[in-house]
Amino acid sequence: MFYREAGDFKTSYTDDNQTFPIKFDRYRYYVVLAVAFGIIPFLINDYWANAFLLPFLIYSIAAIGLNILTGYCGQVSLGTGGFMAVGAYACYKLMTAFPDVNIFFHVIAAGGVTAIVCTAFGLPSLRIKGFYLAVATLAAQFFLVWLFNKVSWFYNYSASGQINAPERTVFGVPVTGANTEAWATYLFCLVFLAISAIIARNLTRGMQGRKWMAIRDMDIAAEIIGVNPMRAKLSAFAVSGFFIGISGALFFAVYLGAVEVGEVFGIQKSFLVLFMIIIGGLGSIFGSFAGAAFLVLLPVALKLVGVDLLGWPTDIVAHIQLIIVGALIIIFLIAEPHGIAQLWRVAKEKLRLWPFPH
Amino acid sequence: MMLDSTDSYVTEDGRTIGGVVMEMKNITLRFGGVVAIKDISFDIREGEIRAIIGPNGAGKSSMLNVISGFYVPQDGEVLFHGKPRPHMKPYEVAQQGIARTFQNIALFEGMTVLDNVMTGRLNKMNSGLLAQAIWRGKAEQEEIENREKAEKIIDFLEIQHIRKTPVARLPYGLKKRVELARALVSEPSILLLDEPMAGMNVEEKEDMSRFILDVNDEFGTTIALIEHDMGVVMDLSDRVVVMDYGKKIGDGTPSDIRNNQAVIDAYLGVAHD
Amino acid sequence: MPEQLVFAMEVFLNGLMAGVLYALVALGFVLIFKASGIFNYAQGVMALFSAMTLVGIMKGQVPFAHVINAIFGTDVHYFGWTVPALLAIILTVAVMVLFAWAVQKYIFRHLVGQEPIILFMATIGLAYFLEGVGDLMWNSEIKKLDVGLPQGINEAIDNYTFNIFDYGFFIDNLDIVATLIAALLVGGLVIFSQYSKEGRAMRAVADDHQAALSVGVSLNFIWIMVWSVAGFVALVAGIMWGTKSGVQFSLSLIALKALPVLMLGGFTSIPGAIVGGLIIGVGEKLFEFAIGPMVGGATENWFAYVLALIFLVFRPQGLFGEKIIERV
Amino acid sequence: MKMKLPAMALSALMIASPVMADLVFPSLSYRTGPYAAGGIPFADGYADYFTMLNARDGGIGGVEARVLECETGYNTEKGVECYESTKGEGALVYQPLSTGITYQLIPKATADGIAIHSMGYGRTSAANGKVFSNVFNYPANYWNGASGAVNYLMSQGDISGKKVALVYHNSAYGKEPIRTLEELSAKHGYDLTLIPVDHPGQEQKSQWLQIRREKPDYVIMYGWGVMNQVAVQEAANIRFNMENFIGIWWSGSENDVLPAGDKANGYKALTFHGVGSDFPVFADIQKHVVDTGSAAGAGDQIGTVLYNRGLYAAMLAAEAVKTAQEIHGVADINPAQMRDGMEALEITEEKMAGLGLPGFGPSFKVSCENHGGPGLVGMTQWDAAAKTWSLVSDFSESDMDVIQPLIDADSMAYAAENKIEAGC
Repeated sequence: MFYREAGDFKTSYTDDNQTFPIKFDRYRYYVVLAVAFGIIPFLINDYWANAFLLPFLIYSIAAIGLNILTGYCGQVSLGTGGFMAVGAYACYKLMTAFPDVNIFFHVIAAGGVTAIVCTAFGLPSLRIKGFYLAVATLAAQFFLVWLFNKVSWFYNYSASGQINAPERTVFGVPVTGANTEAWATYLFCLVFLAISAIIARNLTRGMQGRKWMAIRDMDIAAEIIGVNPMRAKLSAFAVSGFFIGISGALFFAVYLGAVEVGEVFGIQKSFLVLFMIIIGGLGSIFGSFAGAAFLVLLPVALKLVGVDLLGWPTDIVAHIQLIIVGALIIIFLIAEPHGIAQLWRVAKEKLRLWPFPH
Repeated sequence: MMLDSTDSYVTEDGRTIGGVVMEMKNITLRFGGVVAIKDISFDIREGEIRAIIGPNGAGKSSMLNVISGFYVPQDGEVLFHGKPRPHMKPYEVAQQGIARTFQNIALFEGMTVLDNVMTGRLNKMNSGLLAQAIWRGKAEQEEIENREKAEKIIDFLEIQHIRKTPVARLPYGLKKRVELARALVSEPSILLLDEPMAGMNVEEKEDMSRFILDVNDEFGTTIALIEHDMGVVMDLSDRVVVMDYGKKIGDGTPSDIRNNQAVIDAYLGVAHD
Repeated sequence: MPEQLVFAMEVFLNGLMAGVLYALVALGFVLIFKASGIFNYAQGVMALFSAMTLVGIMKGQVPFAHVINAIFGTDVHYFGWTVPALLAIILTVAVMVLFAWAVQKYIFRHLVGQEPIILFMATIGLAYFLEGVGDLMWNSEIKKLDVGLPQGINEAIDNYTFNIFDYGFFIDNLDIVATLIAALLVGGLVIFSQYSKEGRAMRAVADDHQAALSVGVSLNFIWIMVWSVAGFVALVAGIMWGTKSGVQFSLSLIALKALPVLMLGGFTSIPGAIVGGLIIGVGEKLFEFAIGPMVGGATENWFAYVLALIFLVFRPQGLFGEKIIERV
Repeated sequence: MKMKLPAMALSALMIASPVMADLVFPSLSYRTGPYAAGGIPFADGYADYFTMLNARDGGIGGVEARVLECETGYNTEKGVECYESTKGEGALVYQPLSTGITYQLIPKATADGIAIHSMGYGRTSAANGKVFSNVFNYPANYWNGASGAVNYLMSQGDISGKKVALVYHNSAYGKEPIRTLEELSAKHGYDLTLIPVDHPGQEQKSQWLQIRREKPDYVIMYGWGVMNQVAVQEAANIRFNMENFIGIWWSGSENDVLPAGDKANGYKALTFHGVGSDFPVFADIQKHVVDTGSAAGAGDQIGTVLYNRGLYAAMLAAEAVKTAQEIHGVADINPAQMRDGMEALEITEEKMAGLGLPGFGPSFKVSCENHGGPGLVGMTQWDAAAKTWSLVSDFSESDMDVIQPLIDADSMAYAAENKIEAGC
């Protein structure tokens, strides 16, 4: 009833091309933005920031990055952990080499470095397809982790082999290091997420996105109608790498503060981000958010219920948590193989017709 | 009649057919030991509707794939505007203004009709990645200009009502039409149609024939098409190439072909229709 | 003979042995992929789960003891009996068949006709689920597994090579046994798929689901069967590695060793899995031997992938695939 | 944990956390995941000791101790969540139980004014209390371990000209001893060969073939998880003399040697605390904890190496609380006071004997400058027939002449990078 497009006429292609063509969607988007930027920073505390919000924001950026590569361009990648590590180490090297430059630019530059590395590892995609490519990207994953562990230049020859984020400020407010406030780190990550999401949305609704999707849906036909497959695939790797690099840099610098590559950016991370986009929805920016939220929130929520509310032993809860996450993934797939984003679309379509479904 | 490659003439229905735009010279294509095309030569003239016919497995689709640059022939060359075409990737061929449709529909199933049609404009849009990322200036302007072109073709082919529908949900006949729209919107100089009417009922075939004639008429597009339905081919085309087992067994106007003994033996003798 | 060459020969032989085990794990993937198009991420967890079950049965552990004790305040851990290895293996196989049946009935029957990525995702859910169940059922201690396989250096080879090269080769008895068992298993599977009725049906399904259905092959049965066989393969792999390191979580990571083998040999080729396994096994060991010391060692994790990657770039169809002819 | 779940659920809901004076000890345990086998006994020992203190003495200085367990699964992100969710409860000291989590918590806990005790792991240079005001790693760290191993070898005979191989987990943790061993090799004249094993270490054929070829006289191992079991097994397979094979304390639990059976006999491991259950305190634990059904685990881990380590950590924490109570004259201390207690901690023979733990660990004293203690380490050896570890050396000093400069250099680099002014 209240969710409808009837009467919402477009008089120009500009209107029709916009991110949220339906008025109600647009308003909801503004509300979400207002809450995220205007209200949450005043309510936030350390627990909410570090247990939910920062990982959610950062994983969302990574998921958007991987979704561009896998969801939009159809190139399945299991190298996300390694690429996040590139972002983290690039950020660390830049932070320590140029301490006077604002951290904002370091994070962006880390994204740029990752984009280059990611593009290089994307070269085999010109010859290898499907699951073969997925397994091939594991080569990147293992090699990069090995490299960062082996070459001590990357961690400034420190005895521990760990990298630590020194304190850096934005407008005089620390966003990395020991003395950060929850709202500052939250806003810092939120800004990156908002920018990433807008860029990703712009790219995917325009010609670049159409090229990627054409390659995804039918690569041969795409090439015959004029898509240069090399440029399309490599640009997807580059853009994806840019976002994943940013998320890796934030993960290290803002969220964790200290990183050891094998533990934090191992193969598990690659799988986790892939799960996020599949559960959330391939080829959907909203799905990237939904998947990240699902996999960040669910374990913590289950833990809160099991341990804090019901008082069960922590190990039983942890095991049951695995069982529930596993079962939910399967149930989700059986009920809606195309992820939370598709569930959402179906729900919206129902709402649009409500209360007169016929 | 005998024409020079640069001569032009006017058909009975008043259309002007120009000189040769594309010429296939002694094309041979093999897959391992199998010869798909054997030493075939023919030409395509500007503004004409050129049909390629032949029984199943005659090598017709392979021929289109050679023109598209998707298959690389072992022997022979392709002359485009009189000049030998160097080895090209399929997308480079497309950039030269050669568009096509496919025998088994090759639409992008995950996208809407509008987006599918818009992909046909991709060679006309060249704003950079950064401009697209911020959706300002040239990028936005290009999107709007090309959207107008796409909408014109959508109107022309009468598919406005399904503009925002995902392609996967469309019935077969409409998909064929969307595919034609995608090829057409690129304003091709040569349009290759691979069995545009396969699997259609009579009514849909009539619609499609009308669209093909309109396209040729209105935009002056050169069309090369593969079709099984002899009746349609004879009605539509200006000239016909007949292939059988990878060889050319006939080439001429529909009436020439009707009277060609080799064609009658090889093809019409085992009539499908 | 120069010393380095002798050493290299020893490394080569050990690489071959490791390769056979990789091939075995890869085979588990290939069977399921061939018959149902499912890339089974849970293969490694299946190896862990089956090995845990085997040890649990042998030791007479009470399943879910920890949960039972927590809920009912009891203190039960063991039934007080032990089960001989052979019987326990048979019982474990029965459990894996039951597991295969449940997987088919409750998961994949509902996902028929879905895209590969969806099926892959479902196996990831399955892996989580099975890991949680396994830990709850048998607890997460490191368990010693001893089904009577010999272990340690093979004296005969040691002495024999010592007489020839003045340096005795080290070959582990467990590796020899593993190689023999893997070879038997591979041979058995090939014979099974070539000559038995069920095997032929399985291959028919692999070639064309629809056609197989139309001539009366029960897809349901075939899929339960391949999952059972994959469960059995997982058990064998679990026993081999579990004997060496004890049964513990990291058994589930052996799947990662099989992935480059799959790339090299192809997801659908049984001979590909075998030859690919041998190439990877020998390749990574020789590389670590020859190049490892120059770059700081520990190269085995990534080398297998890089090797497979380079190979694929030049031959995208894999070892035994036919040249791909693309059509439109 | 012998309470029925429904009853526990009910009680948890009914006692909606009344405000009570208590001493909170978060335990970031890992009872699940790849390293659960090591995490369970430690967490049990840590919890059981406090349970015993509550039951026997009514807490510490009259205030009840409360262990807040939070499952990390050895995962750094969950560690962060655990820290944030427990710090508000008045947590006195954190045992992060993972080097990765320790590194993250160092700046966070320092800013929050809460102490970290990373015992035998974590950031080695945190021993420098001038830079790391809130981090403690007494009684021994990785570099003490490396030096202790070399000292032990020297006590067995001349080491110059001998070949020593270091088999290490190819991670930040595994690489810790390299610099110390290199310095010592220059000093004492042995050859050092570095042999990394990549995570997880299931496959070590190449490494042990290399050892077999190069025939080192001694092998020192910094391993973790499955790597330990496989290494011990492979060493037995190539018939390396187990007497000459020494593991760090994270490679020296029952878990690591049991799968290899009899062939592991004679394998040695470093330690900084006592082994076995032959101490009076275990009678109290049996009486007050196990027999009353309030043991944290199944009760089958008591006396194992890692259980004892957990118990030892709990004992050190409890003693630090007592010290803090003395200094500040309050029983219900706050985190800042706890930190002071840890910094003034002194463990003596008499103290340990009084606790029912005679000779359980080295005597040591913590100071503002030195948060790492004197670095006394002992050597244990595995008896496969009896399935017991036994101490085969005293807790003896490591070579601080070599280690101290390394600690100073690394901690000062950290201080410079993070603009920390050295205190004390």
